[in-house]
Amino acid sequence: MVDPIVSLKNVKKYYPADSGLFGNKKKWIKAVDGINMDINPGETIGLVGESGSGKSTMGRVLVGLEKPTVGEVTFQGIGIENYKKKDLGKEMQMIFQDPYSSLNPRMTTANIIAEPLVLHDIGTKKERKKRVDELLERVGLSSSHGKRYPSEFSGGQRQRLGIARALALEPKLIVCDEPVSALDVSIQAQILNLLKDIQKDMSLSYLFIAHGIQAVKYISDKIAVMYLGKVVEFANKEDLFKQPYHPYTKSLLSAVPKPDPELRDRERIILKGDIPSPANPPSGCSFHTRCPKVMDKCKGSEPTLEYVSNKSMVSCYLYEEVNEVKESS
Amino acid sequence: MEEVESVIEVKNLKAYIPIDPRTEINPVNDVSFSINKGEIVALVGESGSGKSVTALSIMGLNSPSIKYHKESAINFEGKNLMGMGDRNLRTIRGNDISMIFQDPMFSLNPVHKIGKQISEALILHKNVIYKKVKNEVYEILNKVGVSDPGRQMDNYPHQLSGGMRQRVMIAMALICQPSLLIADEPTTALDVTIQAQILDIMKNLQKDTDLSMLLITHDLGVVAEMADRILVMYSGKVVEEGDAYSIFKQPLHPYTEGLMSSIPTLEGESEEQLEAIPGTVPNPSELPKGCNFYGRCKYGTEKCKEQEPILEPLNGNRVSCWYPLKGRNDMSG
Amino acid sequence: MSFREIFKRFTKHRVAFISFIFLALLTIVAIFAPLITPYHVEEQNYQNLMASPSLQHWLGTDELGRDVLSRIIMGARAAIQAGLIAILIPLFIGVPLGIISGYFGGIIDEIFMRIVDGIIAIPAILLALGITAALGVNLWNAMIAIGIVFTPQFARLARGQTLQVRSEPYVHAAKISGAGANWTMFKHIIPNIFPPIVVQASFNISYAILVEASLSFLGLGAQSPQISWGGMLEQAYSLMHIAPLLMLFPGLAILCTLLAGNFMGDGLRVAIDPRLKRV
Amino acid sequence: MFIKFLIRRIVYVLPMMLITTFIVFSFILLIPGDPALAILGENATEENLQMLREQLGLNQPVLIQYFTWLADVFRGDLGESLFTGQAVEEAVFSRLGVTFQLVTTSILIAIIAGTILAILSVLKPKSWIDQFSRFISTLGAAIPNFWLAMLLLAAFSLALGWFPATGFISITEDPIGFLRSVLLPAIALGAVGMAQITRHLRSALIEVLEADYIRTAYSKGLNVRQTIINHSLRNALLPVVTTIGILYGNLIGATVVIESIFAIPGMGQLAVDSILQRDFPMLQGVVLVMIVIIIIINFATDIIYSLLDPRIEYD
Amino acid sequence: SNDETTGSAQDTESQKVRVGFNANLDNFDPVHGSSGSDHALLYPVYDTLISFDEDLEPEPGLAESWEFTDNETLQLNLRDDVLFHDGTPFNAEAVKFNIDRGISEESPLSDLSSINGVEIMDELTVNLHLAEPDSSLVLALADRGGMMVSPTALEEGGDSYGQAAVGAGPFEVEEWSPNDRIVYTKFDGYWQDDHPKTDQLEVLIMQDEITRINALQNDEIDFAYRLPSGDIFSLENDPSIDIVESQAVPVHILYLNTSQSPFDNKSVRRAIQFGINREELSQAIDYGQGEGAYQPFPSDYWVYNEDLQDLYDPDKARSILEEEGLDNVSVSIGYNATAYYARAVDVLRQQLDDIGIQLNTEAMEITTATATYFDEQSVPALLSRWTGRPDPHMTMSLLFSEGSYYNTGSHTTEEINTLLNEAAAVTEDEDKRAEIYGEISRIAVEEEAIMIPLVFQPEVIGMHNDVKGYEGNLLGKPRFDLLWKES
Ligand SMILES: Nc1ncnc2c1ncn2[C@@H]1O[C@H](COP(=O)(O)OP(=O)(O)OP(=O)(O)O)[C@@H](O)[C@H]1O
Ligand SMILES: Nc1ncnc2c1ncn2[C@@H]1O[C@H](COP(=O)(O)OP(=O)(O)OP(=O)(O)O)[C@@H](O)[C@H]1O
Ligand SMILES: [Mg+2]
Ligand SMILES: [Mg+2]
Repeated sequence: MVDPIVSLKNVKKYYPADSGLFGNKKKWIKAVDGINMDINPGETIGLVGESGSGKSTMGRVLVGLEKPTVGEVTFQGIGIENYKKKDLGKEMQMIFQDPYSSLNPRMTTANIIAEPLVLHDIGTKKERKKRVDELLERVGLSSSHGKRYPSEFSGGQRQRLGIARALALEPKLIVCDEPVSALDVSIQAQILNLLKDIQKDMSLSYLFIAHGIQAVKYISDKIAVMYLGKVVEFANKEDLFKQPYHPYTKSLLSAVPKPDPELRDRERIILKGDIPSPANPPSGCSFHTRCPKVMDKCKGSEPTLEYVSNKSMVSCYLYEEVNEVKESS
Repeated sequence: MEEVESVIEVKNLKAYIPIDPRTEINPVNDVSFSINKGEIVALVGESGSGKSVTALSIMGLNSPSIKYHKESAINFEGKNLMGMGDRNLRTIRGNDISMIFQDPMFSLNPVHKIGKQISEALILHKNVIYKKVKNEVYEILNKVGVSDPGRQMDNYPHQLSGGMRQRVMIAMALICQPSLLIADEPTTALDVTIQAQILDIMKNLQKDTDLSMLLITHDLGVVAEMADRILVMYSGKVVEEGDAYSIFKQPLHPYTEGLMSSIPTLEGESEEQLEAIPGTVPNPSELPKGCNFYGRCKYGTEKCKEQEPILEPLNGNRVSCWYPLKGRNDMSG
Repeated sequence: MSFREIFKRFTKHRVAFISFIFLALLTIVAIFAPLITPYHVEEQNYQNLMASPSLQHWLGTDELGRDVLSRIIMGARAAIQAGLIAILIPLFIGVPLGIISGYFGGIIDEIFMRIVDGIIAIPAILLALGITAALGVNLWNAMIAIGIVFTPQFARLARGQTLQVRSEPYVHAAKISGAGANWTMFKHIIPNIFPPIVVQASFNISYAILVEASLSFLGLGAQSPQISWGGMLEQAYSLMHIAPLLMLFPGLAILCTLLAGNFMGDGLRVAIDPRLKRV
Repeated sequence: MFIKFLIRRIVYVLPMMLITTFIVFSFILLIPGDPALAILGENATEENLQMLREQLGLNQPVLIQYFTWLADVFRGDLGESLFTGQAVEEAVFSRLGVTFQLVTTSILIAIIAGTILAILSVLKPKSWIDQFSRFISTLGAAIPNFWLAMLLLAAFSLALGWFPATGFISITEDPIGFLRSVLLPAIALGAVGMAQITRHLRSALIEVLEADYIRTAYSKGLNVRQTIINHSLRNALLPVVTTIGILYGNLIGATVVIESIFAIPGMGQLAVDSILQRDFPMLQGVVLVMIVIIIIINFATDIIYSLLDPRIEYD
Repeated sequence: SNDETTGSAQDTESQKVRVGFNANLDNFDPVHGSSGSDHALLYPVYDTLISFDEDLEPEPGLAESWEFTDNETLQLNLRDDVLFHDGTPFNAEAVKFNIDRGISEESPLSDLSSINGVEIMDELTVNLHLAEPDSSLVLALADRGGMMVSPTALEEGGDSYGQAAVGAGPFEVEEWSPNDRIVYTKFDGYWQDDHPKTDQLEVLIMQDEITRINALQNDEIDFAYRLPSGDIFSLENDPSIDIVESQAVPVHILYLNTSQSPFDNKSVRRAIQFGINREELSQAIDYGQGEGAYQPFPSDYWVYNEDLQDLYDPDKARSILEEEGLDNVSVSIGYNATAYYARAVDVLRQQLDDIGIQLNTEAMEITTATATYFDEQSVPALLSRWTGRPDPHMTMSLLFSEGSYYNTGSHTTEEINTLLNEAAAVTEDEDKRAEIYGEISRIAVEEEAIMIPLVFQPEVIGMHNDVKGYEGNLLGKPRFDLLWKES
């Protein structure tokens, strides 16, 4: 068993929602509320969940853009707060959702891509230029693109530039925050293929965030399903799709429209109601307000993330007995 | 085959934006189709392919910078909407044809209560006052699955969730019992589980009222769930048209095929590589001479480069390709 | 968007570009004023007081028989100087303070913004008046006063813009790669908050000219022998019943300059903000 | 909720007021020219000066002076004029009414004219009326208010005699006389406001008219007029409301020049006189009251804002 | 209540005269005011012990007659049956109270400093005992020091007396809004039966001269005091307006600090004295309406020295400088930043440039100007106005005696000193006084150039032609109580 390159230990990130009358903070948005997770070298973890469930926040905490309110993120066993900001950048990078605002509009693409190299004092000017050209070619652009400004590129091309920048320092982990959501279907596939290729070449780890589950399925090894700041199910991709356990996961999978008209009359789980606000999450299991299988117990206290089978971890009282049985046997 | 009544018929719709006296951009280029009573027709295609412009042409709501070539015609209940003045068009808008838009967040006026907004079309077209129509508003909200409609009517849009807002949009569009509903990407901004709720509601309402619907989306999954018939658009043109079942079984146009294979499916083992369509949509101001898809098409030939294909019937569907896939498969097989 | 592109877009905006040319010419005229004026600005002629426009004196003569055209040309100097200097102070003091305050936030930002709020609450012309009263009455001090008046506005603008840019993903990307405060500020924040500040500055240049004119009109701005349009108007006002024409040309000079300045500002804004294309 | 909102506003505003008044206070002391000297004039012997300074409390450290003043303010006592001995609050309030009426009138003129121009302009973009209103608004922003005042005065009151050239009549005394006396100065003062409101409202309207919900409104069958009135104006007024708050402050400042041209006994004149005379308590009082007014106006605009925009809540 | 009176003013017999005036009044306490310009606002309320006529000759006031019983005693015989506004009788007691107050330690007044004590002879007679002979005392009693305030009111008012005004003058103050307006109403108990002729007097403070013209033209005031000289031309054509132009003692001068460089050098001062063309200056700034000043007194005044008529001699100025080897002289002056002085400065700069003196000017607002020149003495010269005094002796000694506030460098000569003392003792013989003051003027201006007199600006009064009763005076401090309107 390899050591994880990154682990999150009970990570929480709360944002103040209301600064109160005299600055006494009263309400908190629990964007991320107690997450434990390991990411192994070369592995891709997909993170899905509804909008506002805390996916991006988790990504930002992971790369050190934000300090967790509670808990710890360790990189190769050492807490990231012990790294110099700069050194951390060599290990972890991020690709952003919006291909428009993630590139400085006043820098040439060559400068954008070279920026991490300059910041880390890598190579001479000439060497850096060579490296930039290589990177441009690696992501499917040509070195002549280097002189242009981001505004002269299409969304898909910009996303490639973002990838090239993230690759510049040859990091070990890249957090991809919905890198394809803003793109057209046909372009999405190009980018997903590119990411997958690169991973193969460079044995990278990805934390791949998306709220469309298809893309996640295509690229991930393991998938974490988030709901209101918590991971409610975590499993290998195959296992998750073969046997989803959490009612939320089930409904999520069943809600995804199938591109086959023959299937349109299948049974689907259609949830009632909306996702509650993270500033005011329900008591107990946060899914209980929408859960088709809600029990009294769910409203009282929170279930914890436990293994149900050998492979899948679920946070749901429906499987408590399974666990108990397992434990007792 | 029994004679079906068509609700709307779009004929040779060609929109242009003059750039300078000699050049123009055609966001929609010679598009023809019709929608039958009680039918859901889906319009799919990449961003910028002209879906919204087509829809807004029917409503007469394109920005004034967009003009139409004179052969364009949109026939609705025996009248040509294209030639109709704005005054007459207004009596149809919201009353006989209504529309819902992509982003429910921005499509509702933030400063008015939703009850007022829903009733507005009714008040306008039926010449009544708000008090009189409160009941109808209540009913329609109930129908689109809004819980506690009485209270929600007095709320402002910002107090509602995204899904609720889209329900309100639907209620607003349907309050005058139109015969045609145009839905421009009604669920793109929503989460999957909410999308499922909304699609479900739309489908049920459509069945109940025998509504005709033009559903615009770029999500083939949604198309497969909803549509009776599909129109595939690519850079301003319809490249393929046909009934949903046959298109999904056997797409005729390479672009349609490409679209289908670029979505990762949830079923089965995951592929090693997605079949992406290489390249990007051509810039509308510098379209190639021949087929617009030439250059991204893996089957492209010299002929495709030189000559523009036209939309021709094939196996009951229509396709605009020199080498439709069906034909190809037939030949090879 | 590159600066070249902005300039290209700007030149397409016809009125703005013409205004720009006008202001550029005005600046050149101001620089070479002593060489250009048809008469010496101090040349007095008591035989020809407050004369109407004529072939000799295109815009007539003033209360001491001096050539009005020459004095208006010379007055452009004070105007341009006032505009430029008054803008340099906020640019070099207000903007950096705003950037630092916005970038680092926290308690310093709190205190700083309260002070800015406080100063902004004092009506601008009163503040300028007080400052000139404190520093002494002349053009230079008036310009400093106007500069001080503008400083909190620019600090606030710079701060707001910094807050916005600071949370752009591209700044996050740089931070992840190890960019420190200096790097972020110079490579990312300053270039991106620069355009709105330039736009604001171009409007404020005209506003500075206006405030300078107001102060001079109140007798607290430029002073003889320094010629300023506001000062000319002060004289003209005191002679409004005997020589009403005197108040026409200096007023028009201010008006045209301000119009040009505002048109240019509009053009710049449109050029910089692609969303405003159709406005 | 509202009470809490109010308290929070006050908590926010209080330090700002302290800072502002302290700035003004210390600033005043930087202004050369000893008020004691100004009062005594040629009789200023060293002894007399010393005595007077002591009497006026001018020889104490700034901070002590400031806090003494502040304590008095909390007791509702703004001090006395160094020259006339008049109670500052009395002087200021007698003039406040004048300035308030003047500025409010000019703001109203600006709002009405600006709104009409902006609506006309967006109704028919690029038409002559649009061009005209844009030109007027640019012109309004570029025309020096004192020059405009001079021109208006020369034309409408001296040449044509339609309006009085000097003085002010309170609205409570004689509404017609008030209108006649206030119109020219209010226009001179309000031109820039009109320009700003036209500009802001116009661009806000254009922006709003591009919003998705306008398309929704059209899709219901509303015509342009209905759409603008029911769906755009209120939304577009939102940013303008904030402009008006700021504008009010600017116009209060601008009265300094306009009041002197039209010989209107308002706060602007009082402010200038007290700066020039070094009547520090008076100046301090004027500035304090101006700031309080500006704060109140901003507060009012906030409330109007929250009435117009249901998204704003008091907490 | 206010609009009732204004409203009824039109339709009943009661009459109101509206005056536009240029200066603010700080304080109604005559002893505490400092400005030279607020007398006109005090006169309607306060009668003075002694009055003066157009030519500044003393006239009976509250004192029916007076007499120097010896060189050091001035006896005043008071008018009978005079009441203050509050009913307090005016008598010797009241005079003593007022004079004592004027000469007390705390009093900032300096005109009465020669008085040692006041002796009540009987109910209506007082003797003023002097420390030294003082020929200026009579007219000093026509100034602030002679304004009689009700002792009762003073005792009641204490420190805050200046807010109210209780005198024995023809009007009572009905409303005072500082820096805006003063409304006076007729005092029914005034000792003179046919005075005043108007029921109400409203003085609007309009510091800006243009607004005074505007208001006059638009019939918002009936009477405008002190209009810009040039506007004589513009108002001449208006048939409803009368213009009265007169001479007065206030004079624009260049104060020089004779203890500071370069004005410690007499040659520089004299060069300037001879280098300035007053006629041209007056032409330029007053459009030929005023009078060039070569001494502190205007030509209509009895102390005018006929021999000091024209000092302009640029050649002489140049040669003075040349003799001393003074080239590249540059002098700095401060001036009050008004349009009028700005014009003057432009002319002076040209003229001095002509004789080889470079003039640097520094504009200041009025308070700064006074403070920096007189008190801080940080500018060596000031272009400003001498507001004039009722008696020439006051002017002479304030401007030229050693240690006087207005003689900033305190430069004087033995001769001037002697002459001043001599003149102080001459209480009766006017010709003799005129001769002495003429000589002092000559020495101080021509020889020593202690200050540079520039121009007498004309006193221009504009009024609607139904306004009657105006009498100008050389002091330039008009008596508004005389005005009335012909119906
Ligand atoms: N800087 C912040 N300050 C306050 N609240 C924040 C901040 N960032 C995120 N939040 C809140 O935290 C919650 C989680 O946000 P996050 O962006 O992580 O969600 P997400 O799962 O990435 O959603 P999406 O799919 O829409 O990107 C949201 O309710 C959001 O409003
Ligand atoms: N008002 C307009 N002015 C100029 N160009 C326009 C205008 N409206 C649309 N276009 C252009 O017309 C083309 C078609 O646009 P349309 O909005 O119909 O695309 P779409 O298929 O709806 O795309 P999306 O999926 O992004 O909504 C695009 O190239 C677009 O840039
Ligand atoms: Mg996110
Ligand atoms: Mg669209």
